[in-house]
Amino acid sequence: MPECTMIEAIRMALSRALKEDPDVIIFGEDVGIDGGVFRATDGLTQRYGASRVRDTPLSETAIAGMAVGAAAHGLRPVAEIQFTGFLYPALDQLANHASRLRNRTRGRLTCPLVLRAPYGGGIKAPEHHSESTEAMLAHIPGLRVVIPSSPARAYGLLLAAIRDPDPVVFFEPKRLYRAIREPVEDDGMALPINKAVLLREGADVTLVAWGAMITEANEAADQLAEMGISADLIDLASLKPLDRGTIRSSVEKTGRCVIVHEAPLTAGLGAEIAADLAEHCMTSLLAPIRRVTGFDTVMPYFRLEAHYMPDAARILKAVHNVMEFA
Amino acid sequence: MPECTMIEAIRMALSRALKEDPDVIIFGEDVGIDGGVFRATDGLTQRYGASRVRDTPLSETAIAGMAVGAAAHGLRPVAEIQFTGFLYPALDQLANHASRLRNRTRGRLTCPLVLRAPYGGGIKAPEHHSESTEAMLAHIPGLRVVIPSSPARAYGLLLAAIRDPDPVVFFEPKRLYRAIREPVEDDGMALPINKAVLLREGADVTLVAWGAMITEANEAADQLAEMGISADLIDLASLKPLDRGTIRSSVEKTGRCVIVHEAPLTAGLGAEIAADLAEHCMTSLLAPIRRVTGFDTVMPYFRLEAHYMPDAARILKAVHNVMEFA
Amino acid sequence: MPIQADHELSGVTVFLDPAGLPVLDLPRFARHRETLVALYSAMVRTRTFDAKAISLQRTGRLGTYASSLGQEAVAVGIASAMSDEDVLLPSFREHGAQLWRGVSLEEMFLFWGGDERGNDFAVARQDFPVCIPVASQFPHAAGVALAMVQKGEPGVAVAVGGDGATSKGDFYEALNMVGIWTLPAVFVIANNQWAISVPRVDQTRARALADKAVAAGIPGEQVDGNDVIAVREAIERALVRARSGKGGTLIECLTYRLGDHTTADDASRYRADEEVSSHWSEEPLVRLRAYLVAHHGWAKKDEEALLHGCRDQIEKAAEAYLATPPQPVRSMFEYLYADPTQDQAAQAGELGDA
Amino acid sequence: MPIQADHELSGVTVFLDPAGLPVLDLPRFARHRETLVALYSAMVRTRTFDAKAISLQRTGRLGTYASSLGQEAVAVGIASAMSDEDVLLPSFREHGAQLWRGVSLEEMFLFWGGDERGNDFAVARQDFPVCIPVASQFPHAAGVALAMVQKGEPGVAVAVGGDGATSKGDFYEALNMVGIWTLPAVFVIANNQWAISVPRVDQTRARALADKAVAAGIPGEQVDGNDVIAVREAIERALVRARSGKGGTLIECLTYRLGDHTTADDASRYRADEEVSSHWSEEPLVRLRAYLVAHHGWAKKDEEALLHGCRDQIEKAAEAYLATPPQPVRSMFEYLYADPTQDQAAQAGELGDA
Ligand SMILES: Cc1ncc(C[n+]2csc(CCOP(=O)(O)OP(=O)(O)O)c2C)c(N)n1
Ligand SMILES: Cc1ncc(C[n+]2csc(CCOP(=O)(O)OP(=O)(O)O)c2C)c(N)n1
Ligand SMILES: [Mg+2]
Ligand SMILES: [Mg+2]
Repeated sequence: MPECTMIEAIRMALSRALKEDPDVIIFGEDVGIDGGVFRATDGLTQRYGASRVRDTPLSETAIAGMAVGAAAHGLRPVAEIQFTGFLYPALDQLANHASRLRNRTRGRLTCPLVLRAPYGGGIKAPEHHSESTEAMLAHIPGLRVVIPSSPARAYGLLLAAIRDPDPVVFFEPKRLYRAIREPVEDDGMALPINKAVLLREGADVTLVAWGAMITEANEAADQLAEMGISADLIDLASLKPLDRGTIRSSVEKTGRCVIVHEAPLTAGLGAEIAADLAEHCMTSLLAPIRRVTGFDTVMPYFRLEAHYMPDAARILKAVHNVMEFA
Repeated sequence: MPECTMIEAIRMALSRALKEDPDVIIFGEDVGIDGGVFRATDGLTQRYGASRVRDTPLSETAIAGMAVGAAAHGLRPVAEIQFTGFLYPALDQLANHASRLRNRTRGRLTCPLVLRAPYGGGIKAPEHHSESTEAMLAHIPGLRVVIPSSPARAYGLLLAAIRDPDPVVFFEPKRLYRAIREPVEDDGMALPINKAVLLREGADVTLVAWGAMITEANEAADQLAEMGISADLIDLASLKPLDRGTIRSSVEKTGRCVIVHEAPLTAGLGAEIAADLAEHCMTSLLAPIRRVTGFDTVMPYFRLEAHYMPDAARILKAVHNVMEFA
Repeated sequence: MPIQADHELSGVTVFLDPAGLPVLDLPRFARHRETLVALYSAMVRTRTFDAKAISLQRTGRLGTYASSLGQEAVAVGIASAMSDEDVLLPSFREHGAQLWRGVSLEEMFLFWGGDERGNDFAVARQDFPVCIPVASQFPHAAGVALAMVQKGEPGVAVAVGGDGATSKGDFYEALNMVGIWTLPAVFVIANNQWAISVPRVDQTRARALADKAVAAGIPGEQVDGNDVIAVREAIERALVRARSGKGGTLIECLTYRLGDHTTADDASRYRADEEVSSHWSEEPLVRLRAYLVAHHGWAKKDEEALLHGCRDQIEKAAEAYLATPPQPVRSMFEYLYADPTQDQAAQAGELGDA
Repeated sequence: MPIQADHELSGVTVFLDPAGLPVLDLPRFARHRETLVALYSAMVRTRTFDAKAISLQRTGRLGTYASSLGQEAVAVGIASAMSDEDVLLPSFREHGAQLWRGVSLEEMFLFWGGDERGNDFAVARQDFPVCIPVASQFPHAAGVALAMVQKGEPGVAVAVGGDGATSKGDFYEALNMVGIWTLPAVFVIANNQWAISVPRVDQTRARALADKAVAAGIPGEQVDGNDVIAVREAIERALVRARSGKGGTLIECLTYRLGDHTTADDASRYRADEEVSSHWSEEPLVRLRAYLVAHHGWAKKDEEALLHGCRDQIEKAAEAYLATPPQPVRSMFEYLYADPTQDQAAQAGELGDA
């Protein structure tokens, strides 16, 4: 089985989707001959034609709005927003239309679109290129929000997103685009987009993370293992709707939970997870639920970026803190 | 002291701000001769001139962006977005600019703007006219988010928002615009916009709410009192930054907490409050933290709206649930 | 050496003047009595619906309602030019277009009565529901048109918005997309001179809203929006053009909002009665009726039969609407996703047996 | 009777052709050697800065950088026409304008080196920092202009964006605001023919980007953006117009991006080398140098002194930048609000002693 990076896995999934379903269409800024600024669509316009892999003008609002219209009229648009920081102009269409069209028309018109965007920090990018806005999107009823953390999951989740009958926001942790290689079979098998993934099993503490934070959490778990502390590591993968069951079961077992995300603390998605546990698993909790997150400030320009991003050291500190709680 | 409604109190505060500071300027759709669709600016353009109270074209993005530019260049713009449902096109300017300008320039340029918008449901309005998006905004570092729940607080908080050196999103629960009257002195006294308000004191349970949900929570507290259960009722008032201290102290005292908001449950601001308590007040908690919120679905068209909105009955149910927890 | 908007406005297309006198040779379709009667009847039906909707709202039996009084020719003109395979993307004031397309009176009442079932059109199933966020329907239309191109369908996407809508970025971005991809889309502006309280002159300094087409490199034109013949003729031309692969057109229909913005509005706060009354002389029904009387023997009894028929139909639809029980409360969870989620199941539980 | 964009383009303003031959009488300011040398020197300085920035980036000592190679005349032309009381709102490719306005080389390096202190300009304190979200600076400019009007200041807000920026709704909404309120704002489009990999023809079907002014009812014009004299002359006219209360102007500067989009881009993926080399013959430095040589005795030694001076200055600034220690980590909390919040205090605590 070929080893590949996340960006290659994404390209493979996009290519397969274009091949298997003539209604799939890709559009966005620079997705054509340039192949996307991260090369997610490299070679696709050459292979499937410029009418199926289309460069758009610089118009995020229209990209999202066109995706809604095209989806409602029978296409399966996979639109790209070049960076999550430029997604805001698309929010109106996502919140006021994409997420509601099925409901508004009692199922008559639907909106099977995917909006992909490179997401998160960690690559020393310029201002506005490192945003983590998943919590805002996860608040919107009717959307799905999916974030892969490995090449294989990127492949399977993206295929699922494209085939899903409802609108999916698919955030790709750009820091992982080329950081990991793993075997990915181009077998067209989708992964479920309503399930979190238990990446490692343990007994003492539950770590919940997604995207690039999985790498940090995993490293923390390795180090904890050396200290004799074993962790469940849950990759949320699908953030909306949230797979509350998997998280609850784990915490009912371990009694301790540390949640990790890059986005700022306040009203981040970690809050929802902690709140859910506080409501439903209170009696299982042996220690307070800790969140290790980006700070409640704008991510600093890249010279200080590393100090903003949660890392294994901060996770370890939090885990020790919950382990020591008595 | 004259009794007035919330809409009158808001108008009074706007009028005072225009009078006391020549840099204050109001703009938005229909804020001029029409006085705003809810009449918040009624008479102001006549009184202060069409150059200070200005009708704009139908352009939410530009309204927000202009407010940023005008604020950075020395005005104190108070811009109106006609309904929170039409705020999405303004989000790019709020998240990418208003909230960051001070930080980006190390304090050289600042952004003392206020963005007002009628907020929330409960008036049987058409589609897209009843949104509660405070959690999305409260996630953005650098913004302030304020929601009054009574005429007097609307007056004092709005004055504070206008005088504040940073950008403030001011959401006005439209259901309360004309629902309550109370004495409001036009004395120019601002209320703090970093403090929650303890509206009533009790011993058994803490109720946290904001906006129109204060009315429901208060009614629930009345009924609880009759049953011999006494509640702390906290009006959050300032949602961002969050006054965690007031909430924690209360819950440390009562050991029980029910949070109420209109917005959908998942990733709503209630999650942040519950998460904070789960992290910091765990040992004080005598029962799980419950959230009584809008459901994770689009608010139904108004024929069923009442079934979507939290009310005293649902709050009572949750309180009984936490009281009975053993 | 500034570029100014120095091109000549080519003039406003009009066939019937306010008095119903033809000022140009009528287009072919307008030579048939049947067609003209159908157009007139649709406008009358629309206006009758409007009156009923307002009275239901005033008596607390309908929600906030946006009257199309005075603008019937725009809506009917648009829809009457369209084919079944076309898709209509209306704003909230094109009742006449929706009715012509086959949306039922009862569905219309349901929608304005706060019931999603009003959007589950039994016919015109590809048409979009009313769009409340101003101008956000224009990008949808570009997307529908794109889908039509990709699928090789012969249809055209027809989006309608107001004068206010032309100030929004999404209108412009979508117009530009239509230009760049030569999409089969027609954008219609129902310029009724007001966006709530903001008059047309305070919306933009562009000389004509149709001029905005220049920014996207597509043709734009102005028509008399109170002349249903002119509207239909212009839309037909634009549809033919789009269908033949030549791309989109922007059409500005000059009309006037004779009523309040909605039932929640009081237009007397911001515009003079005289202005309104002066526009009554230009409204669309009078002129077509005058023409029908003069040229096609439209008689008093025809008029009465029509009015009576409309009222009857509309009363029946209103009764059916009023008799329709609300949806079950749980319906609020049933159409959000194709498959209900775990959260929703849990939350639906909270509703108890409602 | 469609309205087409049938007005004549009034032609592109140009004074010096690519060979440096005057094709029109030069404007008054361009008759002074001093002025021309200042313009030329600023362009050379900009290009030298550019080369240094790229080399720092290539060696890992600067972040992703957007070169302005070939576009120096746009930036310098704009800034040289502006007064101190005006406000510049640049995109990310107007290094030459920022430098002319007084932003220091060291500040520029700091910004592109990922340090917010680079935006705390010691002079030009009202100017905006570089705007990364494309086109979002245009509404700011409308707001700055509005503030100037309200405060009775004589300034003009000058915003600059690329050809790609003209497709965004915020550009259009802001342009419309400038029109409607007759604001003292000049919107400049640096049309370098590419938006990353998307060529101008795929950005819009509008014949000229300057034509988009028609949609807002304000004047638009095209100038040769490789002729610094033409840029400055046009901006000056627009500034005079704005200052005299006549409102805004849209100016499209036709230029060419000779380099990659940024250091993260590889333009050879999407455009032919021949296209690029053909544009080298039109670049802005050559023609002004030729004119200076022919008419103002600009000698080899002048050129060498200039180059040497620029390099020297820039090397020194780069050294100072490289020697600047990062800000304390806690600085990330210190500028968000006027008064730090409780949350921030708690979170700053997590940073420990960093
Ligand atoms: C984006 C947005 N902003 C504001 C509103 C509130 N609003 C509803 S209709 C309207 C005016 C619309 O004017 P126009 O486009 O001319 O259409 P008309 O109502 O005249 O038919 C406004 C401001 C809205 N629905 N959507
Ligand atoms: C809103 C937004 N979308 C996308 C991007 C990513 N991006 C940065 S520059 C650019 C192209 C800009 O083209 P143009 O406006 O012509 O300016 P140029 O780069 O040519 O100077 C894009 C797509 C962005 N910065 N902002
Ligand atoms: Mg209108
Ligand atoms: Mg460009």
